[in-house]
Amino acid sequence: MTVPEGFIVWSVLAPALILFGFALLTLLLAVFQQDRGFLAGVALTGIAGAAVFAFHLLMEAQHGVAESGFGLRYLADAHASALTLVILLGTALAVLVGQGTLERMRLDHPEYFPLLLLSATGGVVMVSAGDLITLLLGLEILSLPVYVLAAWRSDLRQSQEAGLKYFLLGAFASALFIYGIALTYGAGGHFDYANLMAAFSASGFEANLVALLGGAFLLAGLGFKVALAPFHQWAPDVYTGAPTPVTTFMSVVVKTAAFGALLRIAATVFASLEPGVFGGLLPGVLVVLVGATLIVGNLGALLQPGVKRMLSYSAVAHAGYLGLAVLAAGDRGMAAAGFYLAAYTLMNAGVFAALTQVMDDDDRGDGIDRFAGLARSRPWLAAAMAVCLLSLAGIPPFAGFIGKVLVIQGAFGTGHGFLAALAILMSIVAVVYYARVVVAMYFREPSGAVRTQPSRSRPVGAAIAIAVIGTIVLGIAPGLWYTLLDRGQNLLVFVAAR
Amino acid sequence: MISLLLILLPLVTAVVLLFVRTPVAVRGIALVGALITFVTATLLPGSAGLLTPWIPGFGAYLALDPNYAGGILALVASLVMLPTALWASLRVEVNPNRFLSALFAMWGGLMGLFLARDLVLFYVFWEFTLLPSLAMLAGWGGTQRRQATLKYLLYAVAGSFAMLLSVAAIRPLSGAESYLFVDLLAASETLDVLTQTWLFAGFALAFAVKLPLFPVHHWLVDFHEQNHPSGAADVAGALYKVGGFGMFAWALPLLPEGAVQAAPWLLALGAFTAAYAAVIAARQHHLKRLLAYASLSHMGLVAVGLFGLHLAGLSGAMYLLAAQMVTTGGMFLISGMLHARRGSFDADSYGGLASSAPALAATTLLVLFASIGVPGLANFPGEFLALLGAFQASSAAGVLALVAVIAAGVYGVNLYQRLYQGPEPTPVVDLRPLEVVVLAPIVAGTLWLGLAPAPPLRAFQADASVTVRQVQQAAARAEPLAAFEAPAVTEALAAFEGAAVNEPLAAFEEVER
Amino acid sequence: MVPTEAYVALSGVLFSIGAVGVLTRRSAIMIFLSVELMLNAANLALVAYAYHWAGTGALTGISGQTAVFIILSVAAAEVAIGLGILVAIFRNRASTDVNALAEVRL
Amino acid sequence: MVTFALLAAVSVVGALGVVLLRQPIHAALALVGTLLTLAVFFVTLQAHFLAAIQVIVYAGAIMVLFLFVIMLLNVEEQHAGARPWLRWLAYGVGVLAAAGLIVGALADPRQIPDPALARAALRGGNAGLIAEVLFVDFMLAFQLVGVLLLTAMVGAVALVQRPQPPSAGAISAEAREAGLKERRGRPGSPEVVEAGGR
Repeated sequence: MTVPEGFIVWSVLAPALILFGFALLTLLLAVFQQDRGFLAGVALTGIAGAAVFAFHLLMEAQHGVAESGFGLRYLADAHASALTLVILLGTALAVLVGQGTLERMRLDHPEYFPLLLLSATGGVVMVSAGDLITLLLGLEILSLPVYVLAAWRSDLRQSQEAGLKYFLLGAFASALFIYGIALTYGAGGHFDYANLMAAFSASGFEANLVALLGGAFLLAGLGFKVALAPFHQWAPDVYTGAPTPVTTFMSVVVKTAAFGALLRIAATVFASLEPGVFGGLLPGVLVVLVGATLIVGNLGALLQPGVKRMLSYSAVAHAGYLGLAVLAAGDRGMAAAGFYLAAYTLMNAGVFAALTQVMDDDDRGDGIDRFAGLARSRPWLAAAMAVCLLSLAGIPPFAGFIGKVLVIQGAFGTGHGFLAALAILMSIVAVVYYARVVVAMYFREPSGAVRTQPSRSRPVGAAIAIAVIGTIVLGIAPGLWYTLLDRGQNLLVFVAAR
Repeated sequence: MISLLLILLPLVTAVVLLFVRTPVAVRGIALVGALITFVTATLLPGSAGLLTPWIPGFGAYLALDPNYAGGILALVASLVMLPTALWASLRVEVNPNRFLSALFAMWGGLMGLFLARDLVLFYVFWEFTLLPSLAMLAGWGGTQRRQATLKYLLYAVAGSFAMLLSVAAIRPLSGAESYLFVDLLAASETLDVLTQTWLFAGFALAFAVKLPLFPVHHWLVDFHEQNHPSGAADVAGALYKVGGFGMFAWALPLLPEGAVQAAPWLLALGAFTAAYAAVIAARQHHLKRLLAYASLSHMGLVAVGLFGLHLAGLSGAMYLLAAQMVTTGGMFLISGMLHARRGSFDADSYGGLASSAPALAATTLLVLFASIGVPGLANFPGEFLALLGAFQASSAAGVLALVAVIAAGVYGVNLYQRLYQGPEPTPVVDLRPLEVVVLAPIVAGTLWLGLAPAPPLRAFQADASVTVRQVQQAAARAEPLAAFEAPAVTEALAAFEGAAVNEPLAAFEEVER
Repeated sequence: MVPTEAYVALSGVLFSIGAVGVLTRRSAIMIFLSVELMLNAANLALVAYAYHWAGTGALTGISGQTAVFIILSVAAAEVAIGLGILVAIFRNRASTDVNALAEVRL
Repeated sequence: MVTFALLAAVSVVGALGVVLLRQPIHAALALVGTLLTLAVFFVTLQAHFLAAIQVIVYAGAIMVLFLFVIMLLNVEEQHAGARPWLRWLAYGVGVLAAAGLIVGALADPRQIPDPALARAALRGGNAGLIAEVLFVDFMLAFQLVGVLLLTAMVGAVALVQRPQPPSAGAISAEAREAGLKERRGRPGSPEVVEAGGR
């Protein structure tokens, strides 16, 4: 038994390999070199290197040369490369935020950087996976470091509880996911998407119920990761309990990776299921989940007194908007979601990065009082925060607005007008809770009881600047990014169907 | 290219102003920016538009057309913005650079709003313009500004998001090639009555908030009362009453069947708004509140003109919109000048200013008379045509709207008397040279729109005829929904069929003579 | 010969019992044990389906078994991290405190 | 068939033990029982290699680790009094899920596989056959397992090999030494405690 020729394609693995290599490098360097700045620099170099290759792959995909390797088990098409770039962006922002805040928060463990890079490697594998086993392994590589990071603060009970809770529910989600893999394999006899598609669309395919159950379990497993209601309950506690730099990473990179995988599965394997007796069941379930997520996330955020907790619920709410894109995954949903994820990564990482500057040194104190009068004491920080919040609320000319239009248009295109209307209704609710922070920053007088001098950190400032500029640029010239996603669309289906 | 420049120039000025601190530099940059922008705006008529892909694949274009009705509105708005920017640079003391920056951002946003011929682009400018107006209110408003800002924000956002839903839905549902007006227009026939009505409702909600119309106008009064006493922000706010333009440019032509269903209701609301606001305005003592209600009353007339779905009314509504930009804007500037003299907006604390400030009194009289629709001045042609359209649609609505016009005369004259006649407590300074410079464009605009209405009117009419054609086809094509009966519109159409296209204009020119 | 469906049904029962355990048990380690039960149920289903596909003549029968092999290592990695978190919490607190923290309400 | 039913009953009882037994040690042992019956099933399903792995790695190594941690932490389940509705909801969900999965499995309309064919194809699920699949089709996955195990190792080490909690972590050795000396010199002085705390 020999490996077939052309089976191993190293070039498609380049971004993941570079990330992994730099993870090992930072790990080794951390032994000798305690200088955080140096380690962060090495990590950023690795991310940049991986980004160069991912960008190259994305450009190739634009010209119709979507690469794949290992017998379609690893895909480097437009979807994969673009989301790889988004993951790298989120990781880079988290590296910067961590570099700027961990020392202040006395969390200065050098393992932060290798763990982030390892996790990002898992994320890259997830969005590029062409079969369920690869996807599972990516999911685990992504998750394990995040469990550790969430429990990072050994002195804060909240953080340890967050880590433990995240781990337990993550393991539960993995179990659901693995059972989904088993059932899908039972229905289709394969693990890779291409063969599953062929099996599911073959005439005479009868195992609809098993396949549907498999799809439902896969959806539930990934639904946990992206915090779709009713699998969202861990999210507010964990996002709030974890150290804020880690929350920055978790809320954007984990979501991007899991949605990337979910979109691909929805667009390929389960799009090929024949309607049959139970047809429409899977999308129907997703519709209910998305609707519930929109309601729970937005109303939940409305009721939170603390800003970090409010943002945690808002992260849940955004899973709902992205869920709309999954419903339209076969259509233009993948491109829409690719844009939304990029915008979301920028604005959400920006807002959490700004939050670290307002919270105090033991990573506590996110009451709205802290934001009172921020516009006067730190006008640029307040403006950056305001831009990110407005973008999250979906107000033009920021990137979040374009993302919202794209997913809502997709929802209409696939006949989910009601859900789109719900999304808009909930957006109005969202404006209220985002505006509360803006109002505090710009109208309220700083109250004497709380410290009003937020910290300043150069790396965090850089992260915020990147996030804000990106949010504005993507809002004004969305074509820069959306075109790359949209033009790669045909290739994606082509790759999966080949 | 000119159109793009017209949007970018104020925006660039806005960004530059953010980084400038010294008062002289701020004033200089604001003046230069405003002048260049205005000159660019004068080059607008007849210039070439712009059409390049913006989000390829999504079907959104950077499409700007200066030769549409919006081009004229952009020109008029620039004419009003020029003195406003100048006035603001003189009168705003706290962080003038940021205030001016917001003002210029608003200028750019408005230009985009008027010129955009792509629905997504239009929406982006629509919402973008909200931000600087919020910032001006929030940063430089009066003591109750927090409440006023929140109210404004919630009304605006609720309306806008309803429109967003319609914007996002219209292309996938109609199967249009792109979000360009022409493509949407071509594809809109494929939408059935029910879909059109729902989509129209989404647009109507947003436009009703910004028009504004009766039940959703509450933000307006607080907005004006709380804004900076210079009145500059109010002028920008008056220019931002673009709901009528949105109706004219987008909702009515694209969704004629929905328009036919909804028009009678909106017509009634518009007439009621006009009368109600005029009556309330007559009872106000706070100068800015009075102006706010007066402006609301004018907007009711705009609505009346629009929802008559009649050629004369439609073009008259647009004309009134343009004219009230000048007159309402001018009145807000004058209120700022009065406040600079007496430090109060209470109309009763003034009186007899005419003797010590005759030039100010004369200017006020001119602008105020224009505002209440005296023939020969700016508002009259628009009001006349809007009323004409209203009468042809429904005589009840017409009568109600007429009440508003009459009430306007009452409160207008009354206001002048309270401010300028009677005993004078203490003399005030007459117009300073700089103030003359500020008011000159307003006076010029008032006279221009009052004396030479035909060219802009013809332009508006050309665009309105598209809507009228659409509405006619829709009415011919579809039975009205059982739930909605539209006798007024059927009547209006019957009346329209009898009237030649140029007849209202001819009638109007006769009155002029 | 017992049909593979029976094995799958059994695995479904085991899986559901495990899921109930996750939802009802309150101590972290018990939740984790229930998750292990769920993983094993999935493995049983995979092995049963591997048999099924091999029996229908498809070439991919054995890959189901290979997947079980990989899932075993996934479980091992999870155990390493999970028990690591528990021990880390234990190290930072007095031993009597662990119960309070290890009780996680879902 | 009888053997299957018997073993299935044993495995279900073991699973119920995991969920219902109060003592974590008992629950863990019940899980070991279930794992062993699963190993028997693996044998009947022509997966001999996996059966061996199941006994050696799972029931052996992993469960021993569990037992070790249970003993180390001396975990005792305190009975959950709160939220009975959640308990009943969970039972309901469990019963529904089980019913759904049983129906899903049994309603599978496909033909029952040919045992002879299966036996021939799986060849007892021997290590060689699994290796062939593992190192060709699953080669990428195999490499990723390596990454995963390394990640787990780094994570576990990072968790456990941590500097002591921050009350001490932020203070340099000298500063602490100095602070202690001072404190010894002037016991209970608040300023000194402050200085030491920085």
